[in-house]
Amino acid sequence: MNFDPRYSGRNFSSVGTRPIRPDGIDKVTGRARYGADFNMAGQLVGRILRSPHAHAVIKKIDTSKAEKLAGVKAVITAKDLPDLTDGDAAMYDILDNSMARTKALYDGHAVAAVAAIDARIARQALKLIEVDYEVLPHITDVDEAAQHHAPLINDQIFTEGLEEKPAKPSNVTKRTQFGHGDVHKGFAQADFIVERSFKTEQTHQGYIEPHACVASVNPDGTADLWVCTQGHFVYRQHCAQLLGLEASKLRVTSSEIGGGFGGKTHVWAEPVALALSRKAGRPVKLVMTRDEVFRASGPTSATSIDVKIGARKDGTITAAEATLRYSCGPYAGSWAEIGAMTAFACYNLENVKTVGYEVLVNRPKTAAYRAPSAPMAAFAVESAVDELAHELGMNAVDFRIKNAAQEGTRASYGPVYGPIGIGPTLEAVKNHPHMKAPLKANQGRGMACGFWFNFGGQTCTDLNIGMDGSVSLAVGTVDVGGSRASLSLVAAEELGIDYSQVKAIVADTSSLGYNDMTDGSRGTFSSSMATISAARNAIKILRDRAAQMWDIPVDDVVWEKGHAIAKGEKYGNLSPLSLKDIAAKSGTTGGPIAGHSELVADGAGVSFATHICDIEVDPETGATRVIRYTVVQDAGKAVHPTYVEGQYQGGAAQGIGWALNEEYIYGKDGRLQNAGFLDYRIPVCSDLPMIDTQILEIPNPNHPYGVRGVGETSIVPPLAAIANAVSNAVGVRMTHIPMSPPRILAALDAEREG
Amino acid sequence: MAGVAVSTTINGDAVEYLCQPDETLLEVLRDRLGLTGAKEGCGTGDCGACSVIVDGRLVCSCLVLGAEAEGRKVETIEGMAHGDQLHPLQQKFLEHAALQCGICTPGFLIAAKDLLEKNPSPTEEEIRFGLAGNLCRCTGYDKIVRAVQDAAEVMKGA
Amino acid sequence: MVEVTLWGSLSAVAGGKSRHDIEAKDIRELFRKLAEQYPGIEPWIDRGIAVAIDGTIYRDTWSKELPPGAEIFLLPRLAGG
Amino acid sequence: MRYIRPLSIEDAVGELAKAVGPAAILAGGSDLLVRMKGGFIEPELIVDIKAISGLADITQTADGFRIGAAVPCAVLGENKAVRKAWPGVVEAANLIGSKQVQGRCTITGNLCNASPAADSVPALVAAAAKAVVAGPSGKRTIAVESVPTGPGRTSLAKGEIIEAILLDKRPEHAGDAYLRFIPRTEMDIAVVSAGVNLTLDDKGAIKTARVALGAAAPTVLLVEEAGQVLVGSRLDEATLERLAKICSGACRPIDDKRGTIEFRRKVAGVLAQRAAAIAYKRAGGK
Repeated sequence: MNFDPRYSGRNFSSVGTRPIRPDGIDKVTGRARYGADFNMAGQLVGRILRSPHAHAVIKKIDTSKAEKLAGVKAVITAKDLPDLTDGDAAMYDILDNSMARTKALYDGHAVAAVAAIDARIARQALKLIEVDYEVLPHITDVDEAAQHHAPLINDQIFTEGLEEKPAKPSNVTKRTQFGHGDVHKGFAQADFIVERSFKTEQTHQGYIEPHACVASVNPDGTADLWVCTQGHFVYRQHCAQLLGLEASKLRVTSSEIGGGFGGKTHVWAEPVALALSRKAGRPVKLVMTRDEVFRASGPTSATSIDVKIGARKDGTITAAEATLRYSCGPYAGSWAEIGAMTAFACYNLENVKTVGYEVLVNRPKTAAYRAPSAPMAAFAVESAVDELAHELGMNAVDFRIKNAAQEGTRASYGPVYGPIGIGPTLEAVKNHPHMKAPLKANQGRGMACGFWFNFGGQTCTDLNIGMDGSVSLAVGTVDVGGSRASLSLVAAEELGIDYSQVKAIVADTSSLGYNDMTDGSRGTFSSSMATISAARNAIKILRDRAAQMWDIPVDDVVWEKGHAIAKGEKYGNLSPLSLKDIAAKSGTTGGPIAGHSELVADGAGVSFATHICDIEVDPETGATRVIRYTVVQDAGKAVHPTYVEGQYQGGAAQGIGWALNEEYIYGKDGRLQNAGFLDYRIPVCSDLPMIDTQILEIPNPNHPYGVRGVGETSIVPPLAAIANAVSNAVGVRMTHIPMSPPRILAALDAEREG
Repeated sequence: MAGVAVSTTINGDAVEYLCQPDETLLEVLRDRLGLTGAKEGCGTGDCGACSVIVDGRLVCSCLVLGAEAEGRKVETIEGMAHGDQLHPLQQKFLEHAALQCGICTPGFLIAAKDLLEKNPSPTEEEIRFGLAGNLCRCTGYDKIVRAVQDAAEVMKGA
Repeated sequence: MVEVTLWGSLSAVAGGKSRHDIEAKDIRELFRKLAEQYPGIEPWIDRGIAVAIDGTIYRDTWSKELPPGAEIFLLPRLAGG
Repeated sequence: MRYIRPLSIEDAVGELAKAVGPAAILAGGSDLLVRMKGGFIEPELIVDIKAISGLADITQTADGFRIGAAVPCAVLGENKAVRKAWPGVVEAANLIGSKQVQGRCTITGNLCNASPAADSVPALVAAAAKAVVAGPSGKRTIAVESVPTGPGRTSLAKGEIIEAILLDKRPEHAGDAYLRFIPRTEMDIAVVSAGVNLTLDDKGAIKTARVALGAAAPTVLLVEEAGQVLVGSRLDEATLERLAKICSGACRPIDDKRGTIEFRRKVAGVLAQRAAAIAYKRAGGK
């Protein structure tokens, strides 16, 4: 633990360049292998039977007919996945979500599964499984579910976090509170107060690759799992625990991942595939259909948020308050809590209070989605901030600059900020040509800010130097958006060699120590720290080997620009030894040369972004069109700027979809109406303009290169930026996301009539 | 269910297979022929990840029956490069980082190839509408459009 | 001695007080002493508490020292996407 | 399940007529395969009509155009003569699905799928297109609007196949147009749509007019009153107002995942106005 993670200013030679990614060629030739692209000898096809009811007691499941169908090799129900969670409530929820135990809790909840010799027989077998349901009243709306009279989803849950333990169970699982100061006092000092309620509908991460895995359990208790995941080590722990396997005997290999965005951070069908394989005695491939992906994986919370902000005439915010209700699906979560923490994180507030309520509904288990919970809170807060600026007669950017948090500000969620980028992003936006570009009729401009914490976490990396001087870097954080390129750059930088000499791979769970998953924008931050540490460890060995080759004390050897250099005039005749030279002799100087690193990458730097958006609205139809979009975000240090831009653009595009058209639509029967890409409308190419980006680099003091996470913050501002743009275009404040054409037209008609 | 015997041409090679009457071309390519470059993102023609070209027409292979390929010429991502020479679109996708997770990439490349063959000098709008049948959730399409624009320039010069 | 601030919900299980003076040299000792004083905190620690030291958030480094006079703030450990 | 590819329409009709279980006609397959995948139909027999001679052809006749049932919309869109004569029909056909779907889907399939939201159908109805039906008892020619009878249901009898769609030859001063509303710019099913077909007299006044609405009722609606209100006008503002009002009033829409009753009513009128303006301009009106 003598690794020093502190930032030290330096000139980079590799970091900050834009080389081609190491996994690129496989991906443009179709050779890259994703979850569904892998097969094993004797493999069966797994399929899952799902509840057609939003809420129902499972009275009886008769699988006998399915078992008798020729070609069916295993049929399982919850009985085949006994509860081994030992009081671990979060794992129990994951187990119950994988296979319903006593109740189906949402439309699409798994109730049984089959493994058969082909997909046709498997589908046929599902039809032969008879499930006797007792249908219960259901609830899918977050506000209605929080009411006292709402049907109870789990009668064992009593609201946590209240002053007194409640006497009756509730769908509200938890109340959380953040803030400081005295908001009553603050509002009393305000000259202007804006108070509004907002709603956002549930969205899905919308990764193009459905969940897919191949599971193989052997009679000796060893097992293999090939799977698309954001964290194969986490999947190993989950699966080992749920199936009673020894973790070290379950090897999990992460395939290439076709998008995750938070949706592949815990197991869904993988325990089912393993249980099927165990019962059938053969490998089982289980791939979700798109319909299953929407009905039974992923989605984010639907929310209902009340915001109140007051300011003095001079533009100083005196108090800010928010109450946030987030849906969790049928299992307890901490989604409103994150919303409550992030809501006012951009501002320097003397008096602030946020309260979050977690609400159970008969919808799929809420999963993380890129800066989970932050976009909805930012939508509500940034809409109200914009409105308050209008009431004050202040420019929306200037108003935010006046109230922006800075180094030393107490964050609304508690701690005091170090060096942060909200002020600089706002200044950059103020000076951006986009802000001055003229607008035409029916067009409006909006801007908004966003915040995300960024995470670090447990990380383990191996750096092996081949005898030819090439470097293989084995990391344990799944590459979701180009991190193998970034980490190769970091290794090259630290070793002082060329990028082309480094090849990074994602190692399986048996080849490397534990790694937390790629979430919270931690992939590049954490693994680059471990890579730097591993490279520095390797350099120690390289220096030692050079010293041996020269037969001089190792303390006289320094490492510069990829070479060992003998320090001092007495060694004037010793020409530097390159990494290649030393590697070539490694067999006789002590064997293989490697650097390893196991660390907890902590101290991730918080990240801020400000977005600008121009929207055109057709006042006769409510149709919207994004005309121009600009992202300004602090990266700390952009290791591979092209992929940083890609993260900014991708997050903005997802936010645009969320703001305008994406939503889960449930029928009165509690069934999902739009479980496909036809009617769950993610943006298509022709919906979007080019997305301009501006990368700011305010170094994170807790990373040697100043790196912060960049993956998530970009999805936080768009909902609000677009809502502000639409509101400015049509002159009506939009308070319900998505702002689909029917909602915009209805708002316009209400305004015209009233 | 009676199997259908099919003789077809895939990426220039004569191929024969037996498939079920309701089996899609995508299933045949992936599960029978080991050509897993075409991906199933939806199975309903909404995402374009399974795009292939059949007799010069861009199609979703999930919406074509394997039996329909009889006597046709099928082009897939596996046949896009010539030997070790990448197609200019493949090269430009790499240079522009027009992919993040890469699952949509084979479909985009096939669709873009079809687009440029029919329209060698597309405007940005023509590219955007031409590729609207291919969903990408990672990139926001910006770098994809730029890569196609750049490839079009290169291909015109070639 | 360090002054530790707990977030709203956690203070509810710590005698309703958000500020506590505690003699602790690192995060591990801080958690231990808090749990001794307020047993209700224990399940929260098990579920995960992050510690902000002068604004930098630590989630797993329990050996992290708490410098005298530092600003110590306890936060829930979060999920990301 | 059997898959067959007959070479003549007679064989196809014969196979369909004698089929015992559910049978399906496969042209482009862009609806059929989706319904099979979803388990909504499990045909015993799939009759691929693409090898039947003449079905993949567009022919220009003395009376107009004959568009074979297996002509993909992409091919239709590449036909300059049809595009010039019936731009509204062609633009409607070219709005169905993506480029990938365009390479497969057909206007005949679009018609027979009998979705009230089918893109090409309002344009075909406005164009007074006809369908040539081949069946066990011979051939007949019917108006396209008589084909769909409700969502997913048609008036075709067992064994009957539509082998072609007929479009009339265009007189001087004629124009048609089709507009649909979708939330995105591509890939969506029409929330509501309008097709307008006009002919003008020598002075630029509207001589004949047909207006059809999509996704506004269980089947595509031919709004005769809307056509009547246009006749004699030069599309002045008052006429357009009345057109919108009539179209909105004629709608019998539903609330669903794609739109609300109010939205569809209102936007049906807006689209009818806009499509009329385009058709009028195409017909040479000013």
